[in-house]
Amino acid sequence: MSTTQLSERLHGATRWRLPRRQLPVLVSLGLLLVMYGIGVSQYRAFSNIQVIFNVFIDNGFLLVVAVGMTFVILTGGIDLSVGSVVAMTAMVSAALLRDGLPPALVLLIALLIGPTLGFVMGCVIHFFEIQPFIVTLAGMFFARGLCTWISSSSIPITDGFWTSAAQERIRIGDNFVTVSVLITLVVVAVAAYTLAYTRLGRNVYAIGGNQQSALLMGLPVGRTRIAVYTISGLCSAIGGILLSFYTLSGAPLIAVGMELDAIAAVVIGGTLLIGGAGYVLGTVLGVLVLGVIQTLITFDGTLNSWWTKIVIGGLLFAFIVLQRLLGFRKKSFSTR
Amino acid sequence: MSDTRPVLTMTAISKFFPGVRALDGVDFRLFPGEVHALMGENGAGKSTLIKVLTGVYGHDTGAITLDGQPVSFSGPMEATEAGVSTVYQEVNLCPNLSVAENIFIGRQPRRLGAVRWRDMRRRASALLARLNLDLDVGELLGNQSLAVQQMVAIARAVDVQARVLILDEPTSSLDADEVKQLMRIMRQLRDEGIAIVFVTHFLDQVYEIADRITVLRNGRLVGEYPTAELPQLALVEKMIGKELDALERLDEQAGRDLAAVETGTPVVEATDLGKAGSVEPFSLTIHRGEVVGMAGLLGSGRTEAARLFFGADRADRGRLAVDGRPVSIRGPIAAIERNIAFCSENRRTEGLVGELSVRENIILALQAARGWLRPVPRRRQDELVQRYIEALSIRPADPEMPVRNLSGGNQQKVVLARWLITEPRLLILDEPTRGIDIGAKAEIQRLVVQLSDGGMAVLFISAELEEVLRLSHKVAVMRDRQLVTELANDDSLDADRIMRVIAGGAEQKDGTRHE
Amino acid sequence: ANSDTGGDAGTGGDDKLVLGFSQVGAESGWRTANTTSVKEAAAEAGIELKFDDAQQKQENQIKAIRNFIQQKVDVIAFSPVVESGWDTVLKEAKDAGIPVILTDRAVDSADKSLYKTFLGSDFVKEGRLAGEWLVEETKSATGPVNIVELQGTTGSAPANDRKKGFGEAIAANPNLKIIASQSGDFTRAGGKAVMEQFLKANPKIDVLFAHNDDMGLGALEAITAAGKVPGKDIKIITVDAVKDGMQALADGKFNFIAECSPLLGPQLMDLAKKVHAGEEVPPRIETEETTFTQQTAKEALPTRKY
Amino acid sequence: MGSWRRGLPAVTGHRLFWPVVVLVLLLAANVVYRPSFLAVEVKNGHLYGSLVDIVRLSAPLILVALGMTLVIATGGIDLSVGSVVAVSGAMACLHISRQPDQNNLGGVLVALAMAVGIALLLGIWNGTLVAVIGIQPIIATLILMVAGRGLAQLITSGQIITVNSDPYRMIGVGHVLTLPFAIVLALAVTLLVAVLTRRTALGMIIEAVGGNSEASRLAGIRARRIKLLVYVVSAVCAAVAGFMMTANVSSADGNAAGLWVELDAILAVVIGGTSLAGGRFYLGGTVVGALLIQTLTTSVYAMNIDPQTALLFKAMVVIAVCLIQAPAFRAKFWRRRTSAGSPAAPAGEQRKEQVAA
Ligand SMILES: Nc1ncnc2c1ncn2[C@@H]1O[C@H](COP(=O)(O)OP(=O)(O)OP(=O)(O)O)[C@@H](O)[C@H]1O
Ligand SMILES: Nc1ncnc2c1ncn2[C@@H]1O[C@H](COP(=O)(O)OP(=O)(O)OP(=O)(O)O)[C@@H](O)[C@H]1O
Ligand SMILES: [Mg+2]
Ligand SMILES: [Mg+2]
Repeated sequence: MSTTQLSERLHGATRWRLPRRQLPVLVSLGLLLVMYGIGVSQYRAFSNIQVIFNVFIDNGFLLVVAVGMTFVILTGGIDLSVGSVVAMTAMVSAALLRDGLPPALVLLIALLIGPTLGFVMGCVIHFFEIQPFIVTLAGMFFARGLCTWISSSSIPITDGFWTSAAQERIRIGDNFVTVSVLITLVVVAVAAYTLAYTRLGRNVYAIGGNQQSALLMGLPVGRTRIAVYTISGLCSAIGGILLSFYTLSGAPLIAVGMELDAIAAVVIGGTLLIGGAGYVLGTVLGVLVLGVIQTLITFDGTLNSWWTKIVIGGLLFAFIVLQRLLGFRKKSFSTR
Repeated sequence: MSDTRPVLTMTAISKFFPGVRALDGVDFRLFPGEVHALMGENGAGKSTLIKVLTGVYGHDTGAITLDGQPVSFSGPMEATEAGVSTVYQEVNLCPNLSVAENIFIGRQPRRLGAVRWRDMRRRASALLARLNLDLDVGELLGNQSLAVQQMVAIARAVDVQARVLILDEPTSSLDADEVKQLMRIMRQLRDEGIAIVFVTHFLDQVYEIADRITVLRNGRLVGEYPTAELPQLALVEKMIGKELDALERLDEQAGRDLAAVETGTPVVEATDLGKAGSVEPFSLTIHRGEVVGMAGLLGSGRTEAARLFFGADRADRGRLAVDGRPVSIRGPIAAIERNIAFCSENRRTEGLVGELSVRENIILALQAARGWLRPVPRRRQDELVQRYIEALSIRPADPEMPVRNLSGGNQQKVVLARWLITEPRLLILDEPTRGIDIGAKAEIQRLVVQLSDGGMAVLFISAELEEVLRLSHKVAVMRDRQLVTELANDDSLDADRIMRVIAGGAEQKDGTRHE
Repeated sequence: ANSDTGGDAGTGGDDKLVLGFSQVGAESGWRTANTTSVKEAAAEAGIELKFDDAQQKQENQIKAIRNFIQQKVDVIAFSPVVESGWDTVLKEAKDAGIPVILTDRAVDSADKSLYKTFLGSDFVKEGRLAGEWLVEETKSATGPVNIVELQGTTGSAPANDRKKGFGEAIAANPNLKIIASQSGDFTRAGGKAVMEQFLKANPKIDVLFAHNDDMGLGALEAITAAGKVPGKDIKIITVDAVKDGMQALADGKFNFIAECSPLLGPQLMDLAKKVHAGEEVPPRIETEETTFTQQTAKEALPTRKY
Repeated sequence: MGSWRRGLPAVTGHRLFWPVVVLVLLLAANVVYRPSFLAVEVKNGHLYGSLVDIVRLSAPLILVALGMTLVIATGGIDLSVGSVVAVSGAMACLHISRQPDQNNLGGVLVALAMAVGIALLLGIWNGTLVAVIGIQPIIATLILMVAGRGLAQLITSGQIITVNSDPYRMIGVGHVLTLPFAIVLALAVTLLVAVLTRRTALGMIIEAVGGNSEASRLAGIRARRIKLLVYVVSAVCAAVAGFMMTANVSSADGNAAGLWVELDAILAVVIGGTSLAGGRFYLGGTVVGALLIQTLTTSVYAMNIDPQTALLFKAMVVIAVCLIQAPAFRAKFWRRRTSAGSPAAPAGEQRKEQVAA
């Protein structure tokens, strides 16, 4: 019936005033700090601030994509097309730049494609009532197909604007971040504000809570549902641009499987896949968790290829189970 | 009133669902400043008429005008914008949002596009205070009892500056006091010139507040009458379409024969059973053939106590004995194996599997008890299901209809049927008559009497004291999650006396246990 | 308790050279042999290896290189997943004064100073060798020779280059015609499924060119199931020369293999030591590779390591 | 009153009508491209032809999708099937390759038993995470999706393990009475699952759990146990599919075996009419869905569609199938006559009903 069990709430209300709704996020934060602590105690170079900055530099595009995914998942939907849209955006940018279009125009076109595809998928999902999983899966095939159709090998970007955006280092003391990190933070802030303080954002939560009810309450369900897929498309497009900054190229097979990373990040951040509960901040933490896991493994540098996978799986498992045990003791929840 | 022009008219509305003629040429009109009761049995088409009006469903024929202008809403959003504010039958809110947000979502107070949370919470508190409801509006709605949720839904609807307010069974989960508050608000709004459509199965409420009554039967219009010109009995007859003796039969049953209850080893005996944070330890015995009523205000913990018997929640203290033997009930399965059945008050989330058919829903508990390897033979399923469809007059009488397509009251009957076919020794009924029309209610009450006469033990929870009094051999009263007393239902017991106990009056001193 | 490796050798202090190596992944037996070779060679050469598996993702590889820089390894080596997009991180490495060696696949940076050298096979050459052998083999053919091609993963460098090299070489003989070309994703299952359809669509297939042994081995099964004799009815040319492929060649089921050796570990360690010592190294070093016919395969087979 | 279902045009209204139509269209397109496409001949006493290939190649997908159907019916999802395919295939091949006599039937059976045993463990692992610990299925199975690949490569040491075992090959390319053994096996498993779910009450119980888990718990169903069970079944189905896939090429490739099969399986399930939200499931639909997807893949090869456009092609077909299957779409474009028909939300419910019918 609800996201929280009856008896549990009673505990919460009468015993402690911990913000129960934010608890999963807090637990994620705690566990993240523990993981970071382990890294610092094991590897000397890990304590360097730049390591943290690098996590942001290296995962900025994933974070932006995951933020878009958060909107979709909050409504109870899912968007599998993000990875392909990221690749497609990077690919289109690279191809257009190669053809000599001015960077500003390229940026505009690249930023339009993703949301357009998202909008179309949202419309199909809403008007024809086809499950988001399938529609976005088709979108994923479509965008990936478009990538290889544009070029079957990677296209380097040599444009001045792109290279400077990619290589500009913004110094903070001895350390640095990139332009992408700033863009990422702006996206995160805008998204968090949208979800918390705009009607659109609140409607997103309402639809995730109960779509039927939201409709009967007179909320613009259709518009909102289409909007979240458009937003996700936009975020993927921004992510694609960031990725093209990051790699200074467009490659047809880049960002394969990124949708799973994004979903994982969102869920690790405490957002429920059935929708209706979660925060952008949680998603940030989720991405950081994935980033730190990867950094730990690289710093270790002794893992075999397959052990790498097993260890990633194991760390994910440990994290999720701990989060689960500490965070929310929900015996069961029914979706409707 | 009839000299003014109607604010709303619906003419010759028909609505077909696959295989069901939910509405067939129904006319309906609504005048400003009136409370108009929409009456009919379960499945008569009341909710459908409302949903057609607000554009949730399209209609197959007919026309709707609002203020003389033809309208056709594409959905509740447009209807709301046009000034038609609705509380639908099942509580339709978002459990994951706070109470305040549920009231204001879609029309939150904003500054520069930003939602002003504090302002919103303040206004929500004020609004609920008007309904005599004092709670933390920042809490999640899902944590509130059904009654509170219902009140929140009402608050949301009345706060909209509407010309037409539609309330579809708003009172089914409210207690007397809350109903009173609602009536007060309705009168106030009516006096402001708002037209109100009111659907309920409580005749008293209709006669208390409605100016005019429209009766539907089987999707057809029976007629429209000024309340004053339609005596109660005539109304009932119009609703069910025949002369009714069920009501009279009910009256005969008033007061149970206490001597008929067997003594000896109780079917179940709870000793200091309790759960931290949920129900204080209580003791209660139920004998063969005994109906124990449970009374108390909303949120007094009746449901929670009942859930402990069934293992739906696990008790963390106290003991439970079945037939004198101590048992540990770990979960519903353990309870079912000991022939305990529990009919939840919340049919939508805890009762039905909407996608499955009526037959499958009815057979579910029986099947679960037999284990998956021994399916109930199809012939026997059909027999059983047919029997209970008839016994409880579930309509439409199509066992293969997905249960979500049934009207609210009929869904309730399906849940009831599910437990009856398991032939339990203890049947726990939590608000079994909520949202059920008067004929069916009588039917269910008769059934309870009949079952207990046949030796079944029944724990009967209801917000309607008359009903509790009529059926129970003894009444357990709960207050603030404590069982405050048990009262034998002898001649001296009446609703007033129970009320006083509930309210925490003098009675509890001569009550035996606790406090 | 702070130690970068937890072991006996810290990064800074003593003279043990630390090599950060970022591998593409473990997507094929070839790749695994490559990894093993690097690891064994490092152990032998007394070099401390920081190994990272990028799981076929360029992003991961860039991250790994960043982390190597952060850990101040002495030399970085990596097999780029794709050609483009390395400038930024390579510049960071250069700024940090860490020399970079490319292995197996090249990058397309305009600025050649970003890396010291590229050690690896020449995929175009492999394709060309395969093509040249075919041209030689079909010199005497009068009618058209129908070729089907099993491509590697669409867009990957080996697939693109081998296709290119092969195409260039067979252009020498107008009788040689590629009648169908489809991606088999470098896997046996892919090779088999595609070949099955090739066989049904084309009654006369004379030659199969597969971009790696595995697809060729999968295609073998399809050819046999279709009632044809591999190596006779349909000539099979592949690239790689892994053990199973060599076995097929020795058994007469394949006709020709252009080797693509994964065993570049020792060469890499040599180079790492040299660049660390500041010695000049040639910008392009090809792996020692050869080609095999059925005859030479029989001789080489007993000593194949992978 | 249930006559409306019989009343509707029985054929076009059937859930499987449109998937079957698309399937036929795809085959027809192939025939246009190559008239001999449908030809089936007997070679060496075996049926031989593109159609046979399609059915044989779809056998593993059918198996995986069957397990997936049950998981999805409980409202879950299993992303780890591809990894389970790889692990079980690797395990079986590893054991067989170590036998002195690979053609020894006993040795092969032991290998299969070991691999199924591992799959059971993996299924229990998934089920425990979902049903006992309560982790969201997509994440719970994502863990094994990642780690399982590693496990498979660990088993094979990253190499491709080649086997030369006739009994094992039999699973993938063998024939029984001219029919490919894989087809027979898939058919048998399908029947087994169908009997297990539809001849007993298991199917209904699974649907109840998927439809409303709390309500079924209160009705006395051991919802957790059912959830655990479906993940185990899914893993075992995937294991058998793993045998087929590896036997097909007589080698186990820990990296490539079963890659992305989970997406195809989910697609097959959905095309077959089972809702991802859980509840009603349709095994027959799943089989048709799997055939459709395999036909799509084979068509790409058979029609020599450029790999660059293959994905676009797939996207188009998938969306086309789903669109014409969607009642909302048909209502909007084909059945204009009930224009006053229900808009948005309740239509969503109605859609489910129609699908359910
Ligand atoms: N979505 C639907 N699909 C099919 N049939 C439906 C649907 N909704 C309602 N019905 C049918 O329409 C008829 C009228 O139902 P409705 O909900 O309007 O009754 P009601 O008068 O509100 O009854 P109650 O007092 O029990 O709430 C019933 O027979 C019901 O089964
Ligand atoms: N003081 C209170 N403030 C807010 N909520 C309360 C309060 N007391 C009880 N509740 C809520 O009311 C519910 C009480 O539980 P329960 O359902 O057992 O009562 P009940 O007597 O059966 O009421 P109902 O008639 O609604 O079924 C719980 O959901 C609890 O969260
Ligand atoms: Mg109703
Ligand atoms: Mg209650």
